[in-house]
Amino acid sequence: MNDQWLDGERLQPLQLKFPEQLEIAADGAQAAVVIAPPALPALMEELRYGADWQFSMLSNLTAVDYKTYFMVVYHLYSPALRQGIVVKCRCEGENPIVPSVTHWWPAEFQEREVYDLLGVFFTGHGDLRRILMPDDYSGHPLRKDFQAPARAEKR
Amino acid sequence: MLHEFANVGLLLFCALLFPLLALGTAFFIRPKKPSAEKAIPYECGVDTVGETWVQFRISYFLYALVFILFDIETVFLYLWAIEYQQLGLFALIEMFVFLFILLLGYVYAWKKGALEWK
Amino acid sequence: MEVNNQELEKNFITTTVDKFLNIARSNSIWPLSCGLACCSMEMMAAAAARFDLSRFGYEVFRASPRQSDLLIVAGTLTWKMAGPLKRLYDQMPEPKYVIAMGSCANSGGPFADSYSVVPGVSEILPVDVYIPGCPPRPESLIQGMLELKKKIQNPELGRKTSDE
Amino acid sequence: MPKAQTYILNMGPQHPSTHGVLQVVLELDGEKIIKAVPQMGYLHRGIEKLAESRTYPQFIPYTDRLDYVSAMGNNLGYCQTVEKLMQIEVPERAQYLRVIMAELNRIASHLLFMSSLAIDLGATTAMIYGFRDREDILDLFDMVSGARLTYNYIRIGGVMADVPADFVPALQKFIDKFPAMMAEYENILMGNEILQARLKNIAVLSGEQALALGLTGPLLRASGVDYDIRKIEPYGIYDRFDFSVPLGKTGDNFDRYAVRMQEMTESVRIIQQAMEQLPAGEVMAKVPRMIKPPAGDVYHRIENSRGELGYYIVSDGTPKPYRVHVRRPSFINLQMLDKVCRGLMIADAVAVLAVLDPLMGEVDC
Repeated sequence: MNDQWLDGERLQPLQLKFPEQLEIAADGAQAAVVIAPPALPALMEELRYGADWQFSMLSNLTAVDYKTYFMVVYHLYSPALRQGIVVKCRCEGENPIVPSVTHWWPAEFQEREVYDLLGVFFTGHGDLRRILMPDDYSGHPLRKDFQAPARAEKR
Repeated sequence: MLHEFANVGLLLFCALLFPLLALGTAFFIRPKKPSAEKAIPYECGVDTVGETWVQFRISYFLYALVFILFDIETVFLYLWAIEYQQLGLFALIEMFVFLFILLLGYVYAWKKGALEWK
Repeated sequence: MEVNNQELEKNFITTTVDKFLNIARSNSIWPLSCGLACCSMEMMAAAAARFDLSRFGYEVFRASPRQSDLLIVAGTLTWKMAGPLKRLYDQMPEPKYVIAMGSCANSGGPFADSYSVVPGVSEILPVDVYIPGCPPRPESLIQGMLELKKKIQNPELGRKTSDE
Repeated sequence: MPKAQTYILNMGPQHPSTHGVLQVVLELDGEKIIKAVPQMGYLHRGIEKLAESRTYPQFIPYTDRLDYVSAMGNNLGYCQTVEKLMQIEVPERAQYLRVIMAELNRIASHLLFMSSLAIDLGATTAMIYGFRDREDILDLFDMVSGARLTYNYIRIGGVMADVPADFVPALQKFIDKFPAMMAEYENILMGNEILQARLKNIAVLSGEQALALGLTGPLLRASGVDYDIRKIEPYGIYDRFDFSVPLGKTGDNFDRYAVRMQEMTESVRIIQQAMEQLPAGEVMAKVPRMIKPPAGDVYHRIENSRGELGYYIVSDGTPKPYRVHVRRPSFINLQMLDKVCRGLMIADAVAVLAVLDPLMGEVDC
């Protein structure tokens, strides 16, 4: 079955367009484009409206806590060209800040969920607050160093 | 003549007796345990937000008015329906005139838009 | 004329008012429609055509706690929903009963070690009947309701849930 | 004349028409809705956190409890993601059984959708009909996996066990009965003027608006956008079956209902073809006893009954996944609720919720 998710060499044009900020990680089962937060909006603009990309749908947006850094992962899909791409945004440190992509795709709820469960702050989101946990909840459950509060406090 | 009204009085008494009997026995039998949480207004399990005594729209009131109008009309029809056999042709025509007048009222309300919800 | 007790015994039932009321209550329990998770699907299936709760008089699912006397906790209870559920229980008029349906309500079930799940409804509500299963089949929900019926008819069977 | 004030009403966690524990905070001006903000999380069990302390096969029962009305679809999505990670080749017979089970579950899910829509709009008879026919499908699943709702039938590398001998005849009997069933629903619901009056031309969304709200699945196809992952990015063996994807014309509530009903007929066509081509052979690939995928991450998605269901698994080579994220269609489809309900009346908001068909296990994950 032809894999519609772009692999290493089909991502080369992006490497040429963003030479130093962008690197291609093609080792795992799915190749991905890794970028730093500041350069994210430019890349997203290109992927959204670029002629040979046309990624008009954001399929999935999530984040992974790799203990020393966070990786915010975007899976974009283009029904027109039937191709998909994995964009990873690597941000260091304790509370990462990533530009929001709600300008290009409808990602309000997914970004609010990532903020709620992992504590990744999305600038320019407009209504970033907790979506699943109670509003007065402290801590972000999906972080690796998360300690579930003692039962008494939970009541 | 007086005993005619006795029947109405008896009917009224029985009509009152049934609800009082039902609610009365329930009042005596059921366990009474009032508590603060039980008195809080029920809103799907969460607190009410904002004040609940607000000026709501006039259309609720208009809708109720139009309903009551035609509800009373039916009450009159009941009385007429009971004595339908004994009353002559005159009552029949009389009732249709009554219905026609109310039909005019209905068309007027409809045209004025009292039935659409604004 | 000498009265034959046997004959009388056969034709009359002597009972106390409470026993009579309990029989009436136990045959017409109105559950509160408060389904939380997968167990609510089986609760609806029990109320629908094939397993038909109305054979026992329990099919009237009321939407408001004011008119219901049984709270079926059907699904996983999270800490966020614990407050509203406790309030729903408090707002139900006496006599009220609680059925914990499914292993999530009994003890947290597969999510017992989660950070946001109440490990068992008995943490916040006095529970009358526990129904095992994940989700329990409609037949076991009906059996649970019949257990509750037995419990209502002879209250000395179960421990005192509330100081009636 | 003092201006009528708006007030805030909680269509709260415990409400007959919110399909579970969803809270919609309505700001109302009389009957008109000004704002409808959904509040979620009342059923958030933290399944993604639990995944990190379960091995790969142990997590399959948790996927049953995400969208607990189409559990086969969840199993399928998760297992295919792990197979993609470990490059496992699933035997033919298992592929066909998976398609049959997934499509049967889609029909059961749509039947439940129709029943809850009917009872939300007051047609209790249609609900009883819907549940009665759904029970036949649950009997088939009971015969195959022993459970009615949480099957745990599709496993990594194939399926749990082969179907019993009398499964195919029972399935054929259900398929033969299906057209009469659909005609009955046509008669009760589709042709019912009250239902049409309640659903037609309400909450209209054009194709672009639907895409701009992130909708997928029947909600997107009701607005005329031809996007079905079984066709666009065929997974498993879906490219071997010929079926059409029903699209809506006006994108109103009635189309969202009609599209799902036509999808049921398409699913029956798929099951029919899959049953004819069902090969013999074993049903489970050679899978190592302890499943340890190579380090790396993969995203795979399928077309579940409520939309695009995706699994993103990050593995670090140990038997337990490092991170599992589930892209849940109902969660993202709820973005439509606020925008669509503005200006409608409360009764229409109930119809929108019924047609949006959020499933709280999937929304709150």
